[in-house]
Amino acid sequence: QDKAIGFAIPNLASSFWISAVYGAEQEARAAGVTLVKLNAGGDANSSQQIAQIQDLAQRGVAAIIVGATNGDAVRAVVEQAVGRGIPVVGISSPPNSDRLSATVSADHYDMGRLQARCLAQAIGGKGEVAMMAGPTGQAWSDLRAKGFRETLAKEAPGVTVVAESRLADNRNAALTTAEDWTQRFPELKGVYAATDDMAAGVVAAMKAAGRMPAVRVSASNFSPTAQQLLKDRELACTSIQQVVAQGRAAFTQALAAAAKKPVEAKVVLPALLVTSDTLGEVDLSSVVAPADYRP
Amino acid sequence: MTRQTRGDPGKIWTLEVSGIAKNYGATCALRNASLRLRPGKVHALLGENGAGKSTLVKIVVGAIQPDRGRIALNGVPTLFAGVRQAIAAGVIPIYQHLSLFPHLSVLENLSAFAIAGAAGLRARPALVPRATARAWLDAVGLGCDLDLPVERLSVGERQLVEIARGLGQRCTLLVLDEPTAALTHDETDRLFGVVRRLCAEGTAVLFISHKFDEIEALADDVTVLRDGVAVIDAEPLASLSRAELVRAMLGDMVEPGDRALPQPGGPVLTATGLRLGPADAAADITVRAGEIVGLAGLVGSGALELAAALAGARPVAAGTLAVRGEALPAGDRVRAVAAGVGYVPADRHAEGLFGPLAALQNASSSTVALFSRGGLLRPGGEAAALMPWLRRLNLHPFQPERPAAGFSGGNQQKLLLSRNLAVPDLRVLVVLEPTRGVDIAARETIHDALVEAAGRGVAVVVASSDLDEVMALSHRILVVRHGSLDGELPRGTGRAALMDRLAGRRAA
Amino acid sequence: MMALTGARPRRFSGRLNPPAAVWVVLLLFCVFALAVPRFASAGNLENLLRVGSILGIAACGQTIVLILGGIEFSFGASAALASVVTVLALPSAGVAGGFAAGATAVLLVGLVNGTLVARFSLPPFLVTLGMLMVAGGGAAVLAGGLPIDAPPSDAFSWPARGRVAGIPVPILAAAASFALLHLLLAHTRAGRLWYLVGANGTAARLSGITVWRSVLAGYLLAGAFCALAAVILTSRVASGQPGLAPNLPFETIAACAVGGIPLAGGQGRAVQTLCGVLVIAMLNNAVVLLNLPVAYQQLMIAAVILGAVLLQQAPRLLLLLPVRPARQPEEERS
Amino acid sequence: MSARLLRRSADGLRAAGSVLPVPFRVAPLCLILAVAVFAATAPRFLSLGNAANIGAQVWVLALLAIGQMFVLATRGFDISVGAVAALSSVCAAMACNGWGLPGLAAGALAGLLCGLINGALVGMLGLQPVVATLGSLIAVRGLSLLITGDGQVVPLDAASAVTRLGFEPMPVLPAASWAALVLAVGAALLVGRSLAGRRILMAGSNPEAVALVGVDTRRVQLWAYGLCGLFAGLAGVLMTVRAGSGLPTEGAGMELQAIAAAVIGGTALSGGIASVAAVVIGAAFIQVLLTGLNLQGVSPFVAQIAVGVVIIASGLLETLLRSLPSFHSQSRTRT
Ligand SMILES: Nc1ncnc2c1ncn2[C@@H]1O[C@H](COP(=O)(O)OP(=O)(O)OP(=O)(O)O)[C@@H](O)[C@H]1O
Ligand SMILES: Nc1ncnc2c1ncn2[C@@H]1O[C@H](COP(=O)(O)OP(=O)(O)OP(=O)(O)O)[C@@H](O)[C@H]1O
Ligand SMILES: [Mg+2]
Ligand SMILES: [Mg+2]
Repeated sequence: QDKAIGFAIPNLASSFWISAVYGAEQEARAAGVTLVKLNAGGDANSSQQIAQIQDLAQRGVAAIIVGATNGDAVRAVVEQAVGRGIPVVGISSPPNSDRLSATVSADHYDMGRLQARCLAQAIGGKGEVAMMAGPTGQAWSDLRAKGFRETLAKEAPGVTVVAESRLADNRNAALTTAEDWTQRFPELKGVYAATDDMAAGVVAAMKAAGRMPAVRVSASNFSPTAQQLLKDRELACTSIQQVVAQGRAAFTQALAAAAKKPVEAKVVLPALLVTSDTLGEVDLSSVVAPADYRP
Repeated sequence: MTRQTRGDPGKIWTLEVSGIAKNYGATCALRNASLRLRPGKVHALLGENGAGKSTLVKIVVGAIQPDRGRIALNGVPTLFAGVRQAIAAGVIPIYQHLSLFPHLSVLENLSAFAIAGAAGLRARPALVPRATARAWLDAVGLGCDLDLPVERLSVGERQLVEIARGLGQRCTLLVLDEPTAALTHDETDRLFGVVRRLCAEGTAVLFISHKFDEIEALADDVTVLRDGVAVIDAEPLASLSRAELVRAMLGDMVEPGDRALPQPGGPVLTATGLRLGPADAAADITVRAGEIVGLAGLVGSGALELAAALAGARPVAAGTLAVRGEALPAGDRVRAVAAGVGYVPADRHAEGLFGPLAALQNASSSTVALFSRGGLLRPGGEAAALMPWLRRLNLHPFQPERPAAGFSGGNQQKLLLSRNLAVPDLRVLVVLEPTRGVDIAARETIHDALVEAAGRGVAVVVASSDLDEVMALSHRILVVRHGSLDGELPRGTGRAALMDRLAGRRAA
Repeated sequence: MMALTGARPRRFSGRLNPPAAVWVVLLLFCVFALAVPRFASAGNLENLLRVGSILGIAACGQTIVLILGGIEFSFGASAALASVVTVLALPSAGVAGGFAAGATAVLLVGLVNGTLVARFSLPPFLVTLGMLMVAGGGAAVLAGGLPIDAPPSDAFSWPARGRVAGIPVPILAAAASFALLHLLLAHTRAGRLWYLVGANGTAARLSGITVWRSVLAGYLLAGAFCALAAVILTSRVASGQPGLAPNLPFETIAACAVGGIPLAGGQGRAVQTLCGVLVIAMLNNAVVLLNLPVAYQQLMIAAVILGAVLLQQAPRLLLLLPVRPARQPEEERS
Repeated sequence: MSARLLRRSADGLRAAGSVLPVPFRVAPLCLILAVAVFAATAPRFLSLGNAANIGAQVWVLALLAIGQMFVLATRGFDISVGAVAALSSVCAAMACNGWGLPGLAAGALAGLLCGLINGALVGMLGLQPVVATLGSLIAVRGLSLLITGDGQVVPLDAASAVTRLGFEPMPVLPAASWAALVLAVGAALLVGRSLAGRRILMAGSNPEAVALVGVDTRRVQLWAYGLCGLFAGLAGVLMTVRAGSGLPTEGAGMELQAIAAAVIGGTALSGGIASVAAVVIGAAFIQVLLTGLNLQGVSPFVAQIAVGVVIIASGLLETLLRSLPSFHSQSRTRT
């Protein structure tokens, strides 16, 4: 009756994690279980997340779902919790431990790969592109960027990466940098953006500089911003995950592990590519939380 | 050089300073200063405000470095790289501006030199033993709690702590920069007693003061600085008349005139039932137009506080103020200024000066409204309103655009005074320690300005620890003891009678 | 020598002297123009100024607060709050109404800051740090933690993208802000009172100045400058962003410091802030154009900021070199 | 039960209040209030396990705040502590991988070095603290990225051995927390009982006078910032111990929390007074508040607002305590 499951979230100011929480919360409500959500408040707050996982363990939750700020950093505390008999399920950026009951993963590398294919095609297989690659040291941004770069090298050798910016996920900063790029790279053909919010900044800068149809922009994630940009055909494509479905799956696995029932050790939900043309075909309910959802 | 030929070549001076120059940017503080101190003698260093005395002192004790010049201590060429070395060598400074640490206890402040001087990464702070500290305080007659933070002490008490700290050190040369500025007569006498005792033990003393009585009472030799040059160089004091000294300092004689005070008119400032603290007795004070009322009291008597309360600069426990019958909330300086009550605080640096701002802007701070229209400053209005006052008070150097922090103490005091005198409908002027640390020329200028203000019909209140000043300026003197009034003395009361009353001794 | 009365006094020499930071600006411009590809192109300079304008406007506010002896950390958070409020108010209040609502939010933060500092004598540091969290949290609560997009419209994007007589609106706004700041500081009573209060609050009170009113006005005006910056920022990102400009307070403080304004209060001129802003804006632009890896970008930014400040102190530092006893002129003995 | 608790804590506070200087009363008061509120609303809050938990968690913030306190006491401040902690964490991890457990000390060393550089910039070159430490904040972040291949965490080879120090209760608290406690006691001795501490307080209490009595201001500042860096470095080591890896991008925003904790702990922004115990309690208070609200299911954004409000409220509380009659009874002494 008084069963609770913990969810350690790296950053609730992100559409990705809000959607994941939404999925988990849907399931929790259906199962009549309390979901205790702790937010580390940013990917650079591992210390805070370590303390929060400790708190969850101390509180005696039945299981913990962990989206790690950094997989290595939370490993010790996660294993500590597992040692106390609390099963841990990793989601999206799982703790780097082999003692997890299950992982529900999104394939960030694949998201980068999908973007690379789409962007290369959009600019006709050759020309200069720049990368708005997101913060350094975060698994999600590093993997997406790696997927993008390696796929380009392999599949579209005519495309050259002329600049890579590693700013925090912030529209204003992306906008400023992209404006500077319009001055620096008159031949720019495409821009990779690690998130849809940064993509919105890039699109705004390119539009203001009158470079818009000439420069194509690709993105990841599927917030209302991205949907609107696709609708307006200002985004070549966005690579997305079925985040809500991941949240649901993570909760289901955690509940099963808490009840010592069999779990599916590795749930992988593939990344999808959405373009303006395929926008209508996406099953939103497994991808993104409704716009009015507040975690 | 003539300087070398004078004096006894075989003699070892405790301190021998020659050819010192020091510039602060464009300001030349010292040009060619020299100083020769005999062991066991008190050497007075005279000079008008800004002559460079404090600068010379700071160079001697290593607090600042000269641009040029030589210093020898007991015949050995020495240039201290810092105060710490000076202390170690027995050169002990007592500064003009308090160098205490307000948050720290009296004991810790007394130990400041020891803390500074202790070597290495010692675990324990080098605190002076409590008994020793007590003895040091006893020597200057201060009986306060050793663990009290210094911020809880009055200005006079702080000065005593500073002096006690210096006197407690083992010293071959004691440097006193205007130590008596905040002291009463009794305290000054006690200080002089200690100084004489040290001299008897062979300590040389460098003594700076603007008060000739004190100099004549204490000093053996004298050096006079003018514009950074020694114009009288280590002459025996006895060989010089006061007039000669003043001429050397200022280039001209100043008549310490017996001023005619104006005839008082009707009452302007009335204070009824004024209580500083809930335990203090109530005071009723009336000051009339053109009248100068002196408030006199020993350190800690509450004379300064009472005066501040009259200006609305200090909250009170009870009582009302009125200017020309118009009630004024106590402790509200804004309303008081609007009602024409001027105020010159005792602590120039903490409560008066806007250090980084220009002298002119300091002078105009109470009258900004006058030269602004619709919120805009009228170009030239400020200068037109204030420049005459700065001239009248003889600001020196006359550089109204220079930051106030760069002026000497006397001239800073003139800025504070001009701030108030410029208020057009000034009705009351409350001045605390009008001439603390001010040279005699400036002192006369300031006194003249106060009498002149009274002549304009301003009701003037002067609270000062300098009894001569109070006696010279006031129509009548209110005696303050224990935070409240304890009688009134008419003009012309002798100093001895005044002293007795301050100490609570009534004539039989 | 001046005539005794009436005559116009010599202008304060300090006022006319260009601040040392001017030389830093010129030096940096020359270096970048030579070393950074496309830096000196007209398009890039316009770009740089347009982005720098926002920093400049906010820095005007920071200047006032610094002169008052305070410090403002809440600028970034209140700009974020403004952007969220603006976008939320947009559907019901229209574009102008939305901006007004956003600006009001910033002014409100300024009012709270000012009241707490002025009336309750709390340290500005503490107050604005607290308000940084309150306003930032408020923005996130209102927006649910996520950016909310504003419906695109020309009117909405005018503050950031519009032009008047061919000049971008943000640049005009910044020019107007600096002019206003200069006017306030050099020629108004309010400005003079800020200097007095900042230099010595006790002395100001004893001079009959209503200190709290001056402080409150200062923080409110600082809020007004920040509000203007927030409007342009909101228009620029065309959305409500709970994490809009987290570095704004630090950049404004850095700009003032690079311009040579001491944080002790009572000092500072508009032209100094302008110089500091130009330095930071050029720097931010150059590191992107140089296309350096982020680690080197940060090292370069740090080096230039510290270098710019040190360069201005060079004369003072040289003067302070200790005089060695060995340098005593020996000829005086003769 | 909580009413009795409140009453008892109020008594204790009154007793403590008579010995503690006013600014140092705020943090304990805040902490007691927060604990009382959470105890009343969350049944399991007042458990030994939870207390031990908080006792283990508070130290990263507490060490940063202690470091900050040294600098605040000289009227400076250091906004680079978060970045320095991150760099130190990386250095500790790399050195530990190279030289085993003693290598962790490299983190403290790196912190000390950064602090000394700050101290040199402020003390020797006369830069304003905000500027100097803002510059080093940016530079140190850059350096962290540089040595870690753009911000990759540095996993410890001996992660399990090291993290055991961070989590396994020795008695009650893990070894790392005991170590931090010892460091805090050391800091308290340094402030209250040592020459260096006294000189730091003197420099903050009256910066003009301190050189006049023979203290070398520049050296005092050098050491104050050095100590600040050292403690930031130690916080970084602690982070490494608890995370089992070096965290190059960690700690954005920590500097503000550290300053908040130091200020709630009564460190005067105008210099001259400081108490390590109060600062640690201030840090514990912030940690309890964040954790408590989070566990109550309060939205993290609302929790952020709450922390902001509390920071301001602590300032108001100090003003209130100051205005109590007991403080003023001695304010005017007479001879
Ligand atoms: N740090 C400084 N910077 C600039 N000018 C200074 C500085 N210190 C002293 N001066 C200037 O040097 C001159 C000599 O000052 P000094 O304090 O030595 O005079 P003084 O003889 O002690 O005066 P007083 O009788 O007022 O104490 C003054 O004009 C003063 O303004
Ligand atoms: N760094 C500085 N820059 C400018 N002016 C300074 C500086 N340091 C001191 N001054 C000013 O120069 C003057 C000389 O300094 P000093 O400490 O010798 O005091 P003083 O002239 O003896 O003062 P006073 O006579 O108040 O009582 C003082 O008025 C002081 O405020
Ligand atoms: Mg002097
Ligand atoms: Mg002087």
